[in-house]
Amino acid sequence: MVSRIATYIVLTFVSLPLLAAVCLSVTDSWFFPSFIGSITLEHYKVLWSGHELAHSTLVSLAIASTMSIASTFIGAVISVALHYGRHTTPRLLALGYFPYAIAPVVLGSMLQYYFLRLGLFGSLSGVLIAQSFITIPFAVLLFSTFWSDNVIRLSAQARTLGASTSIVIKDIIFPMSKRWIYLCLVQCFLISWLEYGLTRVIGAGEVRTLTVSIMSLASQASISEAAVACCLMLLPPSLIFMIQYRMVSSQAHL
Amino acid sequence: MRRAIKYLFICLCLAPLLFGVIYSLGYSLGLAGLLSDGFTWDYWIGLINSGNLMRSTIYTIGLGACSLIIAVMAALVVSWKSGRYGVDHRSSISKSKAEVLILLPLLFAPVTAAFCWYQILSPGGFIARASFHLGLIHETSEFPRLVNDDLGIGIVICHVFLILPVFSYLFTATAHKHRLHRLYLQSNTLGASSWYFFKKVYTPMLLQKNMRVLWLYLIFLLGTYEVPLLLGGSRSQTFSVFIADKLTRFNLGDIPSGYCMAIWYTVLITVMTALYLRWQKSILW
Amino acid sequence: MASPYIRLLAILLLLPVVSLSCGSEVAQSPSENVPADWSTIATQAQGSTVHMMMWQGDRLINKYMQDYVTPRLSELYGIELIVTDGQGNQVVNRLMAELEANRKTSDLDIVWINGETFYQLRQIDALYGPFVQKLPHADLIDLNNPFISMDFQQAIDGYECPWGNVQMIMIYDSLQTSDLPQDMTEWSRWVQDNPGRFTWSNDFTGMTLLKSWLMSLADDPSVFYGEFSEDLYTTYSKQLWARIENMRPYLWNEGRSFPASLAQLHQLYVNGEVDMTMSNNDSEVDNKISQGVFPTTSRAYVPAMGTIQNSHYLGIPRLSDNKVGALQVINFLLSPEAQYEKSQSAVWGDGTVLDRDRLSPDWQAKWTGLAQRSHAPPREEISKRALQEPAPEYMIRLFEDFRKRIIEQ
Amino acid sequence: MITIKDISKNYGNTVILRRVQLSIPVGSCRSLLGESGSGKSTLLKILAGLEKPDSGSFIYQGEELINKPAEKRSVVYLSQDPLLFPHMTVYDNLAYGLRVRKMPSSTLEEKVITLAQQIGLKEHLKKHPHQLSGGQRQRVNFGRSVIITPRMLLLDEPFASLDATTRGKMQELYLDISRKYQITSLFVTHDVREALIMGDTYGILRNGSLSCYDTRALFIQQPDSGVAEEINFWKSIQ
Repeated sequence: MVSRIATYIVLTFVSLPLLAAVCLSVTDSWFFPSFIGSITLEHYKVLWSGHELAHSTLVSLAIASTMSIASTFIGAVISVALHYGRHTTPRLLALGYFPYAIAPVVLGSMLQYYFLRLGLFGSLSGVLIAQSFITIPFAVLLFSTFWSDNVIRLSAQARTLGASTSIVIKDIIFPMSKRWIYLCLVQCFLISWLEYGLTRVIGAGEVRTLTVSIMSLASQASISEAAVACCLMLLPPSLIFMIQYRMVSSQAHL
Repeated sequence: MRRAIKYLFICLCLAPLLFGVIYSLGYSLGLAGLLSDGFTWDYWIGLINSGNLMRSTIYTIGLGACSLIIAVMAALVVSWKSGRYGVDHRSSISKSKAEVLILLPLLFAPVTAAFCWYQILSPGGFIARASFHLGLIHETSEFPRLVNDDLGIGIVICHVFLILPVFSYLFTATAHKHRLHRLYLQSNTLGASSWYFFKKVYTPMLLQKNMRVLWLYLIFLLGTYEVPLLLGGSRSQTFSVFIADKLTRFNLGDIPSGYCMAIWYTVLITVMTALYLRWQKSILW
Repeated sequence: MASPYIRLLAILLLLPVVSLSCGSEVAQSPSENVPADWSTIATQAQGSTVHMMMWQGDRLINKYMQDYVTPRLSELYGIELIVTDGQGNQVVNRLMAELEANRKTSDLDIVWINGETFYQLRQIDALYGPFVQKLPHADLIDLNNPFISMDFQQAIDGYECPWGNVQMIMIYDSLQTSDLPQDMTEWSRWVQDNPGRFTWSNDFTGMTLLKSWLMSLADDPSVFYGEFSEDLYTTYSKQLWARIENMRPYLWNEGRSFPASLAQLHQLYVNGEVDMTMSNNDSEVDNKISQGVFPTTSRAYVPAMGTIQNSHYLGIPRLSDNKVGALQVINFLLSPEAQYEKSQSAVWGDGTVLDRDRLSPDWQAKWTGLAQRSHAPPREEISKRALQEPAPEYMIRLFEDFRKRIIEQ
Repeated sequence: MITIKDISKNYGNTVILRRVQLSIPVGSCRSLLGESGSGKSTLLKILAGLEKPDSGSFIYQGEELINKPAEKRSVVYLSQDPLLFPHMTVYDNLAYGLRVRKMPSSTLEEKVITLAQQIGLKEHLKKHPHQLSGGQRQRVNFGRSVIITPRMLLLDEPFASLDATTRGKMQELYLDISRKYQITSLFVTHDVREALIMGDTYGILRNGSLSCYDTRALFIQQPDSGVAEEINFWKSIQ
């Protein structure tokens, strides 16, 4: 009985914010003490009429997709260079933790000067470069878990059978690392999608991703619009999560 | 080619940090910046004397540690429940649904979570409204302050929300990997109660196995920005809020002290990360 | 193996130092050769792109820019206006960083500024000017009005162009509150009678209230006009802090914290946590009601002690490389057409800076027929209780001391 | 003739291989007896081109191979656990070396099927490695190496992980096939009996130094070959 109650408390705790976001996104005139104001879909409708939030969503999607693909590709290239045919020193990989550990907003503030000098401040390319400081080391770290002893020996085996490096990468490394590539694509997408600090500082308000919009809407007390933005933010991760869940459970049935 | 890529990786990891620290150091010592008049320690001395350095450090670490401890305790209970120790395996609440639900916070960006919790916890928020309708309070001022308070209760709640699923999953997986179920049965046959096992075996074992991950999360928590920005009080500021605030305040003379704090924070994080890596090394290398 | 790493590390360490030392040369501003006559300016501005940074914290203001100004500019002059978000302090931060980075040109062509932002941008010499007299529509500006020609006691000197004029108001719910405090003494009493029902935001607006209080403590508020006086500040701020200290236990959350922004204060008001909110824009109450944010019973008033009336302005960064475009845009924003549109309370409700007597009869007639706002007293009435903005140092000092003496205690 | 001269390898101060010399007539097999840690795996990796020696040469029919990359040597390394490509079928695994060499698919198919028949895996061509038994996997591994008729085959205790019966069968199969395909090989094992069964000539690797014995008699006489102990054991239980 106690355990059931505890479980329900935890489950309520984790689902409250979702409920709040959904409720607020369909409410108008949310004055105390009414629990839910008048229900309306008005805040969603404006999305179709070229509202700023629709723009933000597209910007966020574009940045996150670019980051996801580019970081995975660059991370994979670096990973191959570091690991292919040899065992890399973990010391080198350890460097990858540093940009990841520091708060993005602080990193952005400290780098603002250089971005300005290079003319990248307040531009999309600046934001992409800034985010890659986090996503590329992350991708390299993630791919480093792929290079098991078995993979290294299998590629050596293929080489002695006559396969050149490029063929080994195409025939052995690539097919075997598909799961890592998928994971890396997803994770880099999410890192970029959820990122606020660097984008705010380096984007200088000119690159308005969804997170930046939520923050500014929240500080303007435009509650309903911020809630709509929150719901939009939740969509892609939910989709990814559902696909992953499907995949895992369908594998379990095999 | 390979060597070039290797150096590229090193640059990518170190250059942003080094460049940032050098510029900040220049600024904080009066060597860079439009209003600088040459070398001075004044900004550092000022920051230390104002007590802001100590205050921010204690406040940030305190908040991080509190969030971590509460999240860990909750996650231990959750993983214990989902492991069904001492409970019939065909137990009531559908296992998969509950376990999927607990992962829900993973979908949230910190800024989303902070916004939602603000709307839930503020004196005009959902809980306050519910309390009003239940007759627990009669006006908003009777509702306890949970957001923008000096203790950072709202921040801690939001942090716990964000990291709870990670730890729950981690603990469940570790328990599974180390077959704690078997140990549990073993300990049962030796006459230990479930509680005793939870206290003396389960908790210490999981904590010990995951100490490094906890440390890493503490590092991350010291750098959160969006959550304290939206939910924090006006009296104490975490590192990142303090830095961002000083750098964009109207008083241009405040900028160097923001950079001082940025350096102090970076050094702290670098040392903590280095410790983490050394720790990892002693186990793995 | 170790030596190449060390070499690399040395390069990494040296590069930023080198780039820092390069930054110490004097920044050259781009061609100052803005043509003297307006027709050349207008021709050159045709078809260019203008970047404007402004506070985008209000839905109606954004709408005005997006749905009215931008299309009109492209229609009339083929100018593409790109508006980006940034408050006053961010504008200063941005332009300062550009100067520090020794940039040849700025990313911004127009900035929306006032008060201490203007003061600081002048301090770091980030503004282009004087330019106001170049604008054809400058003739229409009511420069005799000290509330327009002086920005925080600092003459604008043509370095920023007036855009709109507003006065601070207090907002309350007419259903809840009837006895409205008129000066600081009444306020102290009112707060004691209504414990926990009042606070102000720790930002520009909140400080403007403190400033109004500070000035009302003197018998004649006009002693605060003119340059900053340390003695004056010390004398009256001491009284101010003492009074606030007495008030503190009766403030919202017992004065232990203050909302960080006006938006948060608005939300406290909407949630019924406090009885009053405030705004630097006297049309805010009508705006917010029409957006469904404030309850329809909300009203605005100006206390008898007076509140600060001020103007907000448009400036051109010294490093802007499209000054002609910026001039054309600013000239348009000053036009009777754009000013009229902006002053309708359903659009923005921003007070005009134009002198109505100088307008053409058509425009005068149109302006007279302008629908009055319904929830705030008319502008003519409240401007009788208007105080001028004191020098920017007062604001900066109030900010600092408020943090030190009240928040951190 | 394959001639290996003066191959040395050090890791820091640790000597792994000390001036290793050896020769194998084409088409024959030299067994190499070596305990783990004797440097045998390093030697094989150097010959396969997966590691660089500090010095030495590796000459095949007068051609120096030591500086060639692994994929150009046609020297195949066969390890203890069959390293089959997990994402490919048995057929694709067997065909791999031929595909890399861009052999036309008709000849390729014929070759693969013939070989599959010879190693008894014709029925399993469509399976994936995880569906096979340990012995079957090792047969695929072996077939995959033989099919490209390499210049030399390097076997690193290939049967060590198999049970005794399978092991015997595999030894027979190997002898059979290697004769058919005229394979030159270096067979490393720590089992004396296997060394005797598989090899035409012999050698013992001790702490990085190699001694070669070109006849069975010379090999048996060596006190540390372990042959004497083996004989004594069988005698003692009679």
